[in-house]
Amino acid sequence: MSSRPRASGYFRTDYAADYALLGTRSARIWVALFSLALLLFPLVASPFQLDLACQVFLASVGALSLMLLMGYAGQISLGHAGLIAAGAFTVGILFRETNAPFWLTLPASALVGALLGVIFGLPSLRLRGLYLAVSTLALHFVVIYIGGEYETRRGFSTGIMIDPPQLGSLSVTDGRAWYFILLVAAASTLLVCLNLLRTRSGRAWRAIRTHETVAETLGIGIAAYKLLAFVISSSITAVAGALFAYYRGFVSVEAFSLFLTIQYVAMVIVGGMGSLLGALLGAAFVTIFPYVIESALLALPGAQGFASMLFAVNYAAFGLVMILFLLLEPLGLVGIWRRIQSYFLLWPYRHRPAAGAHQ
Amino acid sequence: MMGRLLLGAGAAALAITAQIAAVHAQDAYVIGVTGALTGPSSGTNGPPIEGLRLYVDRLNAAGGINGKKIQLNILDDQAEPSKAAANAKRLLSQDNVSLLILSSLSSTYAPVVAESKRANVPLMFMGAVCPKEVYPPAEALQFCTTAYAGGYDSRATLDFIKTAAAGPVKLGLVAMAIPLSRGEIDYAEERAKTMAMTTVDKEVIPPPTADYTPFATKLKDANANWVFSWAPWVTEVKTFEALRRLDWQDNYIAWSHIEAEGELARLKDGKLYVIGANSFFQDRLPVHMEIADAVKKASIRYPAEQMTEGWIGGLVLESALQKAGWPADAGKVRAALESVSVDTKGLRGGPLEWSKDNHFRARQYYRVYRWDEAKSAIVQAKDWTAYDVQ
Amino acid sequence: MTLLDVQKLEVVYHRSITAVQGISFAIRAAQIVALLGTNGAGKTTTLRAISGFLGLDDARVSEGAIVFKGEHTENELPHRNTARGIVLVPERDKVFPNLTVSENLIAPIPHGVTAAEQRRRETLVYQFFPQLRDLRQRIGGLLSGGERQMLAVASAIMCAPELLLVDELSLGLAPVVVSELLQRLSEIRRELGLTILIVEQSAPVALEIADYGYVMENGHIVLDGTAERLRAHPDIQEFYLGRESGERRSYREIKQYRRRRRWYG
Amino acid sequence: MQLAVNIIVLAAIYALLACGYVLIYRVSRVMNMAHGELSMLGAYLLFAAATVFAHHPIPALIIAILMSISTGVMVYVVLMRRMTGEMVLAAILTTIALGILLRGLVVLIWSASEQHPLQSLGFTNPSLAVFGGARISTCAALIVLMAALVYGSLFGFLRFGRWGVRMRAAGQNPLLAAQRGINLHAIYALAWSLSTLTGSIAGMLIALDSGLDQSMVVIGLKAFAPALVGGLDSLLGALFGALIVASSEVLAIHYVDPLLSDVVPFLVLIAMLIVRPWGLFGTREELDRV
Repeated sequence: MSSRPRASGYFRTDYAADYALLGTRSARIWVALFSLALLLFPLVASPFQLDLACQVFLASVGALSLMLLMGYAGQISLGHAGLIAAGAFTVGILFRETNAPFWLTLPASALVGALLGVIFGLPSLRLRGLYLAVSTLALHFVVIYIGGEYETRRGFSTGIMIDPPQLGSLSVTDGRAWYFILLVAAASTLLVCLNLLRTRSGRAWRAIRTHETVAETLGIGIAAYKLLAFVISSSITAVAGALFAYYRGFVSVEAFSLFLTIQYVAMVIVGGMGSLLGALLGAAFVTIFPYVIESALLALPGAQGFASMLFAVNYAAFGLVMILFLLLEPLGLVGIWRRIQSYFLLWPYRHRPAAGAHQ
Repeated sequence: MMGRLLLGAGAAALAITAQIAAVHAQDAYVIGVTGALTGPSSGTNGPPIEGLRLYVDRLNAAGGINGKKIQLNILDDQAEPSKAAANAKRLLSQDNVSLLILSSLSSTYAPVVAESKRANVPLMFMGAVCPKEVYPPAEALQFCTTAYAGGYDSRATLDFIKTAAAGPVKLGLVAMAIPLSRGEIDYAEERAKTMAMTTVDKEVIPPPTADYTPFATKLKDANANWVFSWAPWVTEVKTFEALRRLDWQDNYIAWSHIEAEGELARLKDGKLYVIGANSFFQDRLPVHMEIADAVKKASIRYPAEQMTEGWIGGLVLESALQKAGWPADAGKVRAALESVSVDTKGLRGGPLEWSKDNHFRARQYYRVYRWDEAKSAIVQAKDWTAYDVQ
Repeated sequence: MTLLDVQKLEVVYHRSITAVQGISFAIRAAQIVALLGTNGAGKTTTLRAISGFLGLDDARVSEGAIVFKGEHTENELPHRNTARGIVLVPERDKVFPNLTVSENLIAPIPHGVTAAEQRRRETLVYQFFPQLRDLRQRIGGLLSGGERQMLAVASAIMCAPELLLVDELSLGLAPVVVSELLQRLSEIRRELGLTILIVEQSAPVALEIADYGYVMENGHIVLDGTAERLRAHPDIQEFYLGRESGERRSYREIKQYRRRRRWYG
Repeated sequence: MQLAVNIIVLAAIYALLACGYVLIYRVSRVMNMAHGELSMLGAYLLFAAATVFAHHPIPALIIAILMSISTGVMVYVVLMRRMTGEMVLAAILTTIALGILLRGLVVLIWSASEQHPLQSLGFTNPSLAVFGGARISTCAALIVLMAALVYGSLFGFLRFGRWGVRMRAAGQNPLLAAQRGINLHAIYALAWSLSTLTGSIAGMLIALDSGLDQSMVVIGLKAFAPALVGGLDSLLGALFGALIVASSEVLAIHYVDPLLSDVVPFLVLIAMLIVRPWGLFGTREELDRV
């Protein structure tokens, strides 16, 4: 799994070491430093930056689950936005109809996600690649249609409003509180994924991804594992949707357009297929990129003068960057990251040892 | 390899400029605007923002208000709720604007309203349909300058049909498949019942449609002799054209969006009525001239008649800020808005007046235009009719 | 005159595995040359190197030269080589399954070729393979192995090659079919003056029509000579033609022994 | 009667758009998610040409068509050529990205408000009476004719034309095709230009019939339902798929609920994927191919 070059002199002496999440001392130190930085961030950040961070965390949850499905189990899905919508609407509907608290709605949406996962997964038993992608896409439209019908029939013409979740007596509205909640959510998702990938099913998924028939001959129950992949990924995604609903305080179909799916797929690709780190990097990049472009454009002299054009530019730029990544950096951000990393590790040598050079 | 370097360099450059971008204007009124400048509804929501900008630029050129310039921070939300929410947060928390202006799809209202409440900063809808909250009793923080508004529009339209129609009215209704439009059309259906009109058919049309004929066919088969459409302009006009292609010769009345004046001239159809609250440029009032040459100078990409909404927004903003004085925080601006009374110089049927519990307007004026084949010009089918808002 | 000249050719897969280790040989015009050897000897790799088909499975000519009619063609794109006149009849996937036989024949004709020329070639092909004429409207996927092989050779000839490369002609075909095909090949050579390089595992097949043969093992040419000489050669007799001679030695032994002979002798 | 006409018109629109998907898919196994945008671009090119050559429709049309063809070629040469050999998903994503880029550019150049190439060409679009009191607009009739024409010529081209045969060959077995001296890049470029051409024709006609704005994209997206229902690698399939989807959509509007019209295509698609994943006329092994 890990193709990272290690400083020389590091050997794994037992299997425990093989299973350890953080191999080296340095790795532990880095992670510790990074998490410290994450914890301190809210103290310095402006509310807007906090909001961005929260968006990134939300995106990471979704991206991780999609990476699980696409990057590891190798099942293409274009129904991601549909699943997020499903999670969000579960919260919205439950809250509106039964006024249920979040500790009920979250599991509920996870459950709905799992069920939908089965439905989304069923085509994968017969279909592959493109056809699978399209069938999931079709399901996306169906979910959105149902959601939209509920919205109009109940007359929530400007979306379903949701009160912030109640922790005991106080209700979570403060940006910082949300920051930590979503941080925890993202982190735990990451841990779940990491551990899943080290289990039998994780290995089975990789086998299926690399070569389905061979995997089958090795005695792996393709159908079961495919479905499992869909179920797990979908329920995580639905939870992400639920969190989104609570964070934004509302649900409406327009928020879950096809563009959202595209963004998530972009995260997975731009981040780097088959790498959880990639999913995180991708989530951060895709979420923040538009704002960076925007402020960059607005920084230009007299920008406001022709604002409407600038935003068209912004819109186009997103497409352009995606193309550039696909053309020039198929390994995605994680590829760049690894190159830098190995550059420093292997310095002054320019090439890494052949073993495990490519994953 | 080269490409990779470029990628890296580009990213770095962007990051830096992003830092520079986060500057605040010291002594100026900072107003935040978020709207659909790109994306599906940009055709309707973009021009008002342009118009506002045009007006404000002229103000600044003339020395601003109370000797202070106005700084508009415009952000694009692509008619996406989450983008709108982020924009609002940014404008409120980072640029700490004293007034938030929204021109976008109704789906973006909820998050933006939530943000404005959280920050206790007034929110003005401009060029985006007025939400119920601005009607008396109005929500403290929400105001609306937009011409069109649920409820009153249908009322005015149906009244007009009543007066214009010779025989019994067989009404056909057309909505776009977005919650807002559907809601209004349902309301119209209800009201039509009370006015002894029979609703023969109601079409709810999904936004992107390859061919409107199937829907038109149903309206025709139901042989409606009046069709009323309250939806984004695309749906209104394309349904109408489809009906005409089916050789349906009866009357069609649609809400007069900013595109209407240009479109009437394009379609040249005597039985197509548009009802609205904004006057057309063919009236050639001084204010129209003023706007027109302002547009010419600034080389705006939209035709002048689409600037009206933004211009009115500008008028309101000007008088509000004048009242608020300097320095004006959100509270002062809100207080000022509550007592705003703007002479619309003929852009509307009358002044736009707000009070403590009415953030819509005291009276809403409607006027109906149509194309006159004989004169081959746009004429008034019905002059201003006022509706008291209570 | 030599049509194809391979000098110290070295082919490397995935930048690490050397499949062909510096072989040299030359083919004179209008010759039929056989390249013999067991699995993994590097025959097919050599063939692909000549036809320019290495790029696809991440292999490349790292050393040496392939000179066709005085032009260097190492690491050249396949369709360019075909235009030059080097055409390959691959080992498998040799016909377009969903095209009819006649379409299979038309497909490869380069644009610029006149209709008349096209018709000429078609008649030529049908005269070599009369069976195909009857199968003209049959879908390529429904042909029998032998018919397929014929169609493959036929459509190769439609490209008007000068050097025809045939990979494993006899693979999975009944002996009778094979001998017929061989006959056709030698006819074609006679009529069109083609040069043919066939790669074979079964030496008898190859040596039946070849003028000259090379024996490859582990990426080296270990033996070469005229067909008669090879047929007479004891090692060939023993390991390719499978005749008994003295006590049987294991295959690996003989390899070692042959190496030694080449190195020390 | 009118119903039948509506069905035929819609089917023609879908068919014209769908064949673009098929053309590209069968040679390169790539689903071109930017097809909608490319059609829209074609329509805008017509609009641009029309504004330049005001009231000289013929040159305008010719220019627009030539431009759209070259657009297709450029898309391949500049972009998709690099994606050959990459994994399918990456290629698809590239097309998606291309779509986003195009949408942005279109707004940038022509602004978001609706345009009417018909006026700028100086045409009118009177409605014609056809059998049984049904009516059809001239442009709609043109769409139907065009669909028939395009499909007719495509069938002819693929069956008898030398390049057509090469195209099919390349689609079935690229390796062998290359061995036989077929220049794959030329073939792919050809496929892209053809698909862009047909898409643009559809786009132009729709724009002429009922104005031009961003919604064109979604129409293009909806058109891949027919392509899949028919089987992605079969033109005939696309034709039938278009008919099926169109009729189910129109009937749903007329008898069930107009709201269904934008889910119906996908419902049909799902049904087809359950019953017969490789589509009506698709070849079965396509499933494992992608």
